[in-house]
Amino acid sequence: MVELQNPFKKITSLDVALEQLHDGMTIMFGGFGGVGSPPTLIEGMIAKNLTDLTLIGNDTGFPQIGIGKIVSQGRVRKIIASHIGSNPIAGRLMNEGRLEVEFSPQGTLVERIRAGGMGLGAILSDVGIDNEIVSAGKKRIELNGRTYLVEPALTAQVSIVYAKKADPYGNLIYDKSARNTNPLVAMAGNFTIAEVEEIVPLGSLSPEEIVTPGVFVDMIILSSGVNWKWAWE
Amino acid sequence: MVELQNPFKKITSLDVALEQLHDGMTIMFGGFGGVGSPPTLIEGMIAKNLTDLTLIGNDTGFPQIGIGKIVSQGRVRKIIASHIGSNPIAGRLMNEGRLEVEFSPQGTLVERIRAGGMGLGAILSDVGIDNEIVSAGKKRIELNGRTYLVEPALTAQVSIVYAKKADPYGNLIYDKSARNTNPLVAMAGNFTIAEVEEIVPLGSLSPEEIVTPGVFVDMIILSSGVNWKWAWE
Amino acid sequence: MGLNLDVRNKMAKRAAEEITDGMVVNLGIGIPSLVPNHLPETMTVMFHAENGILGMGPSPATGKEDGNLCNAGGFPVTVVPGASYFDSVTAFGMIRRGKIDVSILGSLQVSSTGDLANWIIPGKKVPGMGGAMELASKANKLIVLMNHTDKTGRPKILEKCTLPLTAKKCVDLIITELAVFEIVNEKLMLIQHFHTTTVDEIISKTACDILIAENLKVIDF
Amino acid sequence: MGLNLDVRNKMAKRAAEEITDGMVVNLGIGIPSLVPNHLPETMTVMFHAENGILGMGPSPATGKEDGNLCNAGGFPVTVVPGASYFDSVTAFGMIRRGKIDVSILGSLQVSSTGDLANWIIPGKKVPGMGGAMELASKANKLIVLMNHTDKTGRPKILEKCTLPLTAKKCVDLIITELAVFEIVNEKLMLIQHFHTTTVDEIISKTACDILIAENLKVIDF
Repeated sequence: MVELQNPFKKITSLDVALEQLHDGMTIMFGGFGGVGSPPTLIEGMIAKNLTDLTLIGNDTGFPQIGIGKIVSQGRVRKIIASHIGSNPIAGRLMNEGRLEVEFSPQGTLVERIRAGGMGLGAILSDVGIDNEIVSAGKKRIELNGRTYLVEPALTAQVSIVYAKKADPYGNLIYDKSARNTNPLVAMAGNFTIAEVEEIVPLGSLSPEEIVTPGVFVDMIILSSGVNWKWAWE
Repeated sequence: MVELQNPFKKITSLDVALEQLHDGMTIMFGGFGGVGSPPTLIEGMIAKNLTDLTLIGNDTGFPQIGIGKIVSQGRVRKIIASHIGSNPIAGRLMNEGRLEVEFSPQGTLVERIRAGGMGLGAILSDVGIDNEIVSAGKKRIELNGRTYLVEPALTAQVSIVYAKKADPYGNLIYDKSARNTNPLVAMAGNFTIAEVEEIVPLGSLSPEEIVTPGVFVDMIILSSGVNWKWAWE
Repeated sequence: MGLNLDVRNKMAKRAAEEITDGMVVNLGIGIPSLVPNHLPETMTVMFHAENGILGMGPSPATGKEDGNLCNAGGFPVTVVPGASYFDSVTAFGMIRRGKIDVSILGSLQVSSTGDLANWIIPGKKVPGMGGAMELASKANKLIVLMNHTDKTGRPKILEKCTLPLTAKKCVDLIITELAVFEIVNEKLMLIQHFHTTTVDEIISKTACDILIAENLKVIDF
Repeated sequence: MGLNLDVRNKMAKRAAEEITDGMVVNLGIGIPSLVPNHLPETMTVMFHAENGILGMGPSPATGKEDGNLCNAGGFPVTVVPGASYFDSVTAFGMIRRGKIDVSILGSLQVSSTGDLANWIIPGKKVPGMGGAMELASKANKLIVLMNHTDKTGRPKILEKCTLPLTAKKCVDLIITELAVFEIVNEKLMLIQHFHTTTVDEIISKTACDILIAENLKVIDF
């Protein structure tokens, strides 16, 4: 095995990465229905017994898939997501008052995450403006004769993402539809940990193909691979 | 020469593309200091004698480079841009009252263009909030104890962009720093014309490498190549 | 009261007639996912997924699935020539910008004015809206494919939805196992029905006034 | 009253001392563009360009220029291993999100409290702000590299800027052909000066109060 150079000191072990995560934190995760969620970090978070978390991400996965594994164990105080339908345990915890769920329309949610990553304060959208749950507590603005909701940017103390390849600077490329929310989540973390299938030498990714520039990535760990069975299997 | 299939009827000639452009229109253009601006469409617009245009783009290029060629000829009534410093003719026309210039900070301008392309109403940014020119006429919003400007989305009747390759669906890839504002401008046009260096068969671009999905592109023409001398030449 | 596959396929077949060459189409889970089976093979349609795919192809053969290539429902797909992958924010940009020609969704209820209620049953099922609000309010044509009545036989097409709305005045066409309705200018019009039912049955199972098209057609498949 | 290359290079050399291994740095046009020449070759610095490059390398050899690989000033560049291309919106996201460790800009005026005025001379020069407002207000450290006085000999460091501001209280360090000032808590402090000048000369050419550092150093290159 070729020893990888680590000039930016971003490549590290799961254990060192987990030192960044603590009880009560706000953590943003990449993935869509579990696809593209970082399995090794999720397993590590469970092993570390993290609790009282606030999570931000597209959905609650399935009970034994993706972030669902953490949600199902009651380790989450609150989640901001667009749906929880594929994880009945999340629905039960919510109905029992043990899990607070803030619903955001999917496209609005990812724009809010992106806005956080891009250093903006909010975006204006008219999606869900007639909906009392979506619009609750949100400011409204008239602009050119139309009314919009002010949808505040979202950031997190730590973001965890899953990618196909990283170089030592943290430049990331993704695999097919496992890209989904990962590039947005990667930007929105105040500290971002990327779990990747492969770490390649600096210069071996083309500058054209890089999806997430490494400046948004603080730490890189190698993935042990997906350790759950997909719903369709 | 292999005859290219044209199943989406997007591939056409310069002449047909120019039928989309008329006096008095609002046209958005890709490029940054002329790099990545579509030379053949610009030449065609001049040959067509278009006038009274409203332009939206990063800058006014140089007098004989990029969109600057059109601006220098007094064909533009108004431009929304972040700077005009590299084109002294634009500055003179402005000081003479013959060219209205709306300045937007560069990062705000591209976010406004992107917001238009993404169907959002506006973005909230605090950049330039202390600046009377940037903040003039814009709403302010308090959010989480900070004040932001409401920066309205920008769209255009037609967008013109420059890319390295297109397939017949209009999927685009760009070349190095000639990418710049093009992917954003491509999305923000109500009708988008892509001038490209090469048209390749459907399926020959990897789904991973596509920067602008073809759904944002309405028309594709082959470029005759850059026909100006760069400032550094 | 699930519908059998034959009936569901007939609904999907009818929905497929709304799709023409070159369209960009988003399909919800359930019956809408059957629609592609009823399109001519020569037709070029770009299927869109909210997670970040444009240009989905048929399901892969068993054993050929790729866990990193799934649609928004989490099921394995393939891609066609001309497909692209992008992040979810771009996928929703396409929806908000009006690039989706046809969106075909399931629903819990639809009102006669085209209101859609398909995201929550208060106190019971709380799936969340996912991408339904964007699709409902921004797709150029919104088609609802659903059972005519709910499990207990109650009409799902109503004067006014009783469940929380996903979006107002957004539905253009309703296709059930009984009939096809167009909603134009906030008026519900019966335009076609399957040969297995009658106008009287449709009226009795619909909880609002219905206009009947002059050229009412019977679907013979 | 342009400065000769030797003087400009000394200013750039001093600015280079502010850069450490692994930093992300944005350089403006003019004197700031000379800074990379003064960094050790072994140092890994990622140079950022607003048009959409992270990881710019040295200028290409004559004849090796690529019209599609230019910095934000329009001049040909190269890239280093680990570089990436992206659109301008992402380039500014990096700036707004605080990912730029050091930004080095020229300026027309700087106030003693760190206000920057470098984008417009009303009625005369109207270049526009370009990306200067983002860089000025969001870079973690903002260094101004400029002539100490303007063409007519008037001070460019003032109690209060007379030209329209680019951003308020944003400048951290000023380097001129005479001296280096730190601005901390809205106070201007002379911390170093070149060996070619004196404190008296600096005071006479600066139009505001100056604190003098206890350990004031003389730059001996």
